[in-house]
Amino acid sequence: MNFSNEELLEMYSDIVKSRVLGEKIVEYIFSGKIAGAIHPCLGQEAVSAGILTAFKKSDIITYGTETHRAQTVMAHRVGWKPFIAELLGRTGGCNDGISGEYHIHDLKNGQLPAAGALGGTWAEIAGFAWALKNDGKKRQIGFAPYGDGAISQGATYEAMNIAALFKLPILFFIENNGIAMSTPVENQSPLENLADRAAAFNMKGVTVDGDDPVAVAEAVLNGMELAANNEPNVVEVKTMRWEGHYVGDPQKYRDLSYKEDLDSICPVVRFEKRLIELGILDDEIIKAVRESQTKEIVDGFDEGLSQTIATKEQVLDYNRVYSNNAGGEL
Amino acid sequence: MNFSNEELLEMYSDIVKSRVLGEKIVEYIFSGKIAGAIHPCLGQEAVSAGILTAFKKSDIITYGTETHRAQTVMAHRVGWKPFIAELLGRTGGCNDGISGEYHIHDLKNGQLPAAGALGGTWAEIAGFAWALKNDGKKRQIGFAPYGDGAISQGATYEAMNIAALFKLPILFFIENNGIAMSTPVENQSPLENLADRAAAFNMKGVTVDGDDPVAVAEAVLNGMELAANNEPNVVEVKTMRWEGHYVGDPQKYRDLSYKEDLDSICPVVRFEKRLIELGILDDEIIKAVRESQTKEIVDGFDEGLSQTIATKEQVLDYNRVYSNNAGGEL
Amino acid sequence: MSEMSVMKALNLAMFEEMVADEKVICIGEDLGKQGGCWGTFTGLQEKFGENRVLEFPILEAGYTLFSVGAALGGYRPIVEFMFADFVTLGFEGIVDIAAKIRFNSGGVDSCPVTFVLPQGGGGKSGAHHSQSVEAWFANVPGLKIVAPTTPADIRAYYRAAIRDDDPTLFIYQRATMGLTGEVPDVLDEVPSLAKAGKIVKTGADLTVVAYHRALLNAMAAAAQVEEETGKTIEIIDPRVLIPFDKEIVFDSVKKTGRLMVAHEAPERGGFGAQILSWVVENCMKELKAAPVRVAGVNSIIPFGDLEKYLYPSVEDMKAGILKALK
Amino acid sequence: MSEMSVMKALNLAMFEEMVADEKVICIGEDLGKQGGCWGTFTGLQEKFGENRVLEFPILEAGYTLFSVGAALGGYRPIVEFMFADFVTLGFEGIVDIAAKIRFNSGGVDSCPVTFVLPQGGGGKSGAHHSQSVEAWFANVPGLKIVAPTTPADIRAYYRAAIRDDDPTLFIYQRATMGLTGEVPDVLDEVPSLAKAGKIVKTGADLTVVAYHRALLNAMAAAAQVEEETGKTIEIIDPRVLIPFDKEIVFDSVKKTGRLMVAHEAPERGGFGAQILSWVVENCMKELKAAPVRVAGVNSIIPFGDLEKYLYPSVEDMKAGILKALK
Ligand SMILES: Cc1ncc(C[n+]2csc(CCOP(=O)(O)OP(=O)(O)O)c2C)c(N)n1
Ligand SMILES: Cc1ncc(C[n+]2csc(CCOP(=O)(O)OP(=O)(O)O)c2C)c(N)n1
Ligand SMILES: [Mg+2]
Ligand SMILES: [Mg+2]
Repeated sequence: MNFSNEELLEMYSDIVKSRVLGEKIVEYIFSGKIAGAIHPCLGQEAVSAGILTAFKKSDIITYGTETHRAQTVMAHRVGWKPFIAELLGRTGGCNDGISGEYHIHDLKNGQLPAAGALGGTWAEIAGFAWALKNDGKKRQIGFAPYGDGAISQGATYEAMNIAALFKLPILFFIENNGIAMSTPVENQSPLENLADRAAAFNMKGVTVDGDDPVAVAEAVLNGMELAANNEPNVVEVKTMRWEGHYVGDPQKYRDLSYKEDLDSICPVVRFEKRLIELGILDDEIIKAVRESQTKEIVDGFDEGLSQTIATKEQVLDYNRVYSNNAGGEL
Repeated sequence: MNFSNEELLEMYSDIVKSRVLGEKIVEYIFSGKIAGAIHPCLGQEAVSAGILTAFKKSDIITYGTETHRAQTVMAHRVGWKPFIAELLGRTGGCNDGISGEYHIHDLKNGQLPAAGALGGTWAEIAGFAWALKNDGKKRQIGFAPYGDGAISQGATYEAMNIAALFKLPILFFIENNGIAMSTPVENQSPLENLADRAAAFNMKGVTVDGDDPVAVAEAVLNGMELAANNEPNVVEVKTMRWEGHYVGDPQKYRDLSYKEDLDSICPVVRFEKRLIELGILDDEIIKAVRESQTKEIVDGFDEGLSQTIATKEQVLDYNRVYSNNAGGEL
Repeated sequence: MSEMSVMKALNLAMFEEMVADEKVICIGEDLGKQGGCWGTFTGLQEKFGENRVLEFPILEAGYTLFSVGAALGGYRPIVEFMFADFVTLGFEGIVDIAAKIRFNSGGVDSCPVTFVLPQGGGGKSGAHHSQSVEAWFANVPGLKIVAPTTPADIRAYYRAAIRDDDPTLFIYQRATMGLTGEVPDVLDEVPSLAKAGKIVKTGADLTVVAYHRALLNAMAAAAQVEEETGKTIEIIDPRVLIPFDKEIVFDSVKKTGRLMVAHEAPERGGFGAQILSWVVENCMKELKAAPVRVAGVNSIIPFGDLEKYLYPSVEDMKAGILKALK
Repeated sequence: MSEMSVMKALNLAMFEEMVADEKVICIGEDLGKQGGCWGTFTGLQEKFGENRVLEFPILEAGYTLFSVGAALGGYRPIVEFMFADFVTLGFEGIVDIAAKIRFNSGGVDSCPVTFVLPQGGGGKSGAHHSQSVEAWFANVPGLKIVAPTTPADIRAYYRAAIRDDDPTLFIYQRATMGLTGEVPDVLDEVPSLAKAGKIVKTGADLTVVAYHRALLNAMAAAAQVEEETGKTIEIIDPRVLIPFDKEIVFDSVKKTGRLMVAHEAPERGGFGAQILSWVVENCMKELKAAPVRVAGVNSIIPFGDLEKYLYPSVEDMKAGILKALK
């Protein structure tokens, strides 16, 4: 384990932040303050914490999208306040609260456009990664994540093929939470480890425990390093979705007995135990981290909610649709 | 080698037939009697001969499309005269000379609709194979061939995924002639053997010498047997395209030095030598086979050319487009 | 008769057709235990089994093509795209393959697939989950496009679409999933897709042709205008866009001398232009004023409540009616 | 000025833009040693290298999406679909992704990709190699559609499309690849895509709006009718369909009082309906007779010479003109 105590504590802070964000999203949706069907990350916090740790530790710059459950990573990229405001549909959002969390997009901060339709972003990021390479930008890569369901789309294979042929600096990341909406991963792909697909493109692929933020961080760091050397590769992390597909999903399609003892499968609890064993964490720090993270997020929501909502004129702004006067009328 | 002398002789007859058909297509295109850009099979005759042998020897019934260079297999399915007439755009064609060779379609004879756009037919055949299985039709399978270029399309992976998940009776067949239009296979896929893609779907895949009709026939027979046991699988055959992508293609993109000694790479010559060594073939039979095959094909062309061309009324027949009166006007 | 929601009507139609014809199968994502993303498949897999309600991985292109193969194999697939927007991925299968099967087979083999497209706004889910797609397919011969609105019509025309031997897009408006209405307990006869237009309300001064949410909004606006002006407005729900019931519209316009066409899809390049053209080509002499279109803004759909600025409201319909009446 | 074919004009336009802007790149199949399936890329890879002319495997969906990523990375990709029909595979990338980039970025990031679509009949290659696709995209806000015909216009408007910062479909008619015409040696100014309509020929009795092969056929037919009737016909080539130059058409119709619209795509749901609608909505008073559309048959395209029955011929144009003049 190549992480200092400080790094481990920050990792802890990030896993808690993901947990709190997930809980708050659920809360704010139930209280009607967030529109649309948002996909909560509960149960998968170690994935985001691992990714964030890797991003912070490495000197490699990433440009990418995130899976729709990695809101913590989106927020890290575009800034917490602009992220939360976008989620709330407020003008302080990174796109004025008009595009929404589904379409988060902030190129200057490395956030490539998120898509509501699944399947296309891997190939899109491949194009961006090609541009990075062609511009001679060293140690800059494309980061292309998807869930276990999204990678069934044909274009994801096409993207891997392109990446392998053009030797693009890109890391394909599979967040395998075992389920896609209501469909278990066994009904999506006939593979034990989804990273094995990499072999079909002569690429390396690894599968690690996605509930261990350290394992995730290490795998992502390795993958980023390979990518930075123009060796596209695949990292799969295995985790578990606790909540429904969307907030409020009754999950009738699924055996919910795991809910009886969430602590036993909780990546936050597990990481806490490990850090306590290592002597890095104690109850006091646990409490303090939880409080500070909660405060930051609640403040963000409060600030977001205090902002205006875009006007009709802003929404129907011609310049938002076309770059010049040759577009035809809206 | 599990083939009787009679079978080997018939295989020989088929390889010659493919050669003659290829030559005649080139000839009739240059003399303006065939419209459209037809893709000649010259150099790849062993593939068609091997497939035909397998089809004839097995009791398994196949439903499939063919690659656009396997005209011999199409003709075998729909009948030689209807095939040639369709190629010539004559009313005796299997679709009245209206759909054309690009869209050959004759379900009762196992010929699933050929598509001009590459990429979709594997998944389409998977649906047909599902129907066969669901109907409890034993020893009936889908036969899904594509070239080394066409399999770059995303839907081909989707088809393999579907086949593996639903355990469909289907054989995916890759006719790898090393080139797609002007693009060498190395620029299509980063794999030495394209059959290795099968592993990404937990399927078996084999690669054999496509210039040896016996090897092709054996591989296809094995693959058909697996498929009939609901084990979808991939067979790749490696061959070489002699002519251009289409008849008349100057092939400026390619080193043409192989043309200096075609006999040394000719699958027909090679098979002849082998059969002569085995004592099955002699100059007399060679001559007789060539003559009878040429006659059959030339007669077919003559008969085709003696037929009428579809009228405007036939082409614009409402019933050709819609199944009932609820279609709107043509 | 019983009161029923659009959602229940969709479910009922599939249930009835699956009972009537064992070759009817369902294809799509999450159709099993979840009963489909919208609940419209509830109970079907339980009742008819996994071989009739096929739950697929997320590969719209693949299962669109698969459905054509299954159709050639004698089945009658219903293929759901979770959101109509995702039909972009099935475009090749529908446009290049399904639409051309019958023609290329020489009129021998039909392709009886029903592609189900829940479309339009109301869900507040932004640019990729709110589009209206009918015009993307309207220039593709070989396809039929069915677009009913009320629960009773949804039940009847969904069944008609499934029964029809040609590839058919069955498009309904997702926002009206909860709309309720009277639905006959038994459908005496599954209607033909031809001549499907229906005069929802008679009137003398203006003909309005509209479907889906635009129909509902136009009806509300018409009531207001009638109240305020004393004019009467005839409203026609085409229910099927291809084949379009031209005669019912021509007859109405010949009577009223005026036309308004409304839909939720963007105005430019929308199907309303086709309806307007047919009317002008055939009723020019009878037209007393320029026909009017009321449709969606030619822009991208934003997330959340803001989507309302994109779709034609009751007020927009009212303005359109008043303009058409001038 | 020099005499040049459409094919050469396409090549020249790309050459000029690649010289003018090193961020212009080409993406597609067989673009390298073969110079593209149609020879239009001849010499470009040799001159500009493999990093500017990227030869891709056969994966249209993938490279459509790739081009959007490259555009976000600062490049200006030209993406060729070998046949316009294959754009079915790029539909998601164009409609769901490219068209919405700018909007979802809050108007910050443009998506300057040019999708090149050689379309229509003439090649005799049947149902998957002969379609006209403009109407499939006309209801998708965020896209522009450019459709010039003559070599000089192709050169100028191809350059304009490449330069335009928004995603643009550049559609040309494959059958006219060999059409020749005078092309200026230097293009003084790359035109804007706005107000692109051009009066090809003035006249007083009828306005004809047509593009591509339909334009050529309409011109031939118009000459015959003028000869035979003594009437004069004004012919407008819109050159760009979105944004459409409405004013030039309205002005003409206000003068002539009559309209015919022609294209090769099927009539039902074609872009002609949109043009007709705009005219009727704006020039109703001036119209002396019902406008007329002349377009392709609403059917599937057969193989070989038989395709001629699908596309509007000079005779069809003549009949349309005479009808519009009635
Ligand atoms: C093209 C397309 N098809 C279907 C959907 C609907 N959909 C959204 S998320 C989802 C499941 C995705 O599963 P997975 O990739 O495993 O991600 P997870 O939700 O588990 O994080 C589906 C089917 C979509 N958004 N786009
Ligand atoms: C979707 C699509 N893209 C491109 C083409 C044009 N095209 C026809 S054949 C061909 C090459 C196919 O190569 P391969 O699969 O290796 O078959 P081969 O010609 O070598 O037999 C191409 C690019 C097409 N028909 N469809
Ligand atoms: Mg998942
Ligand atoms: Mg090949």
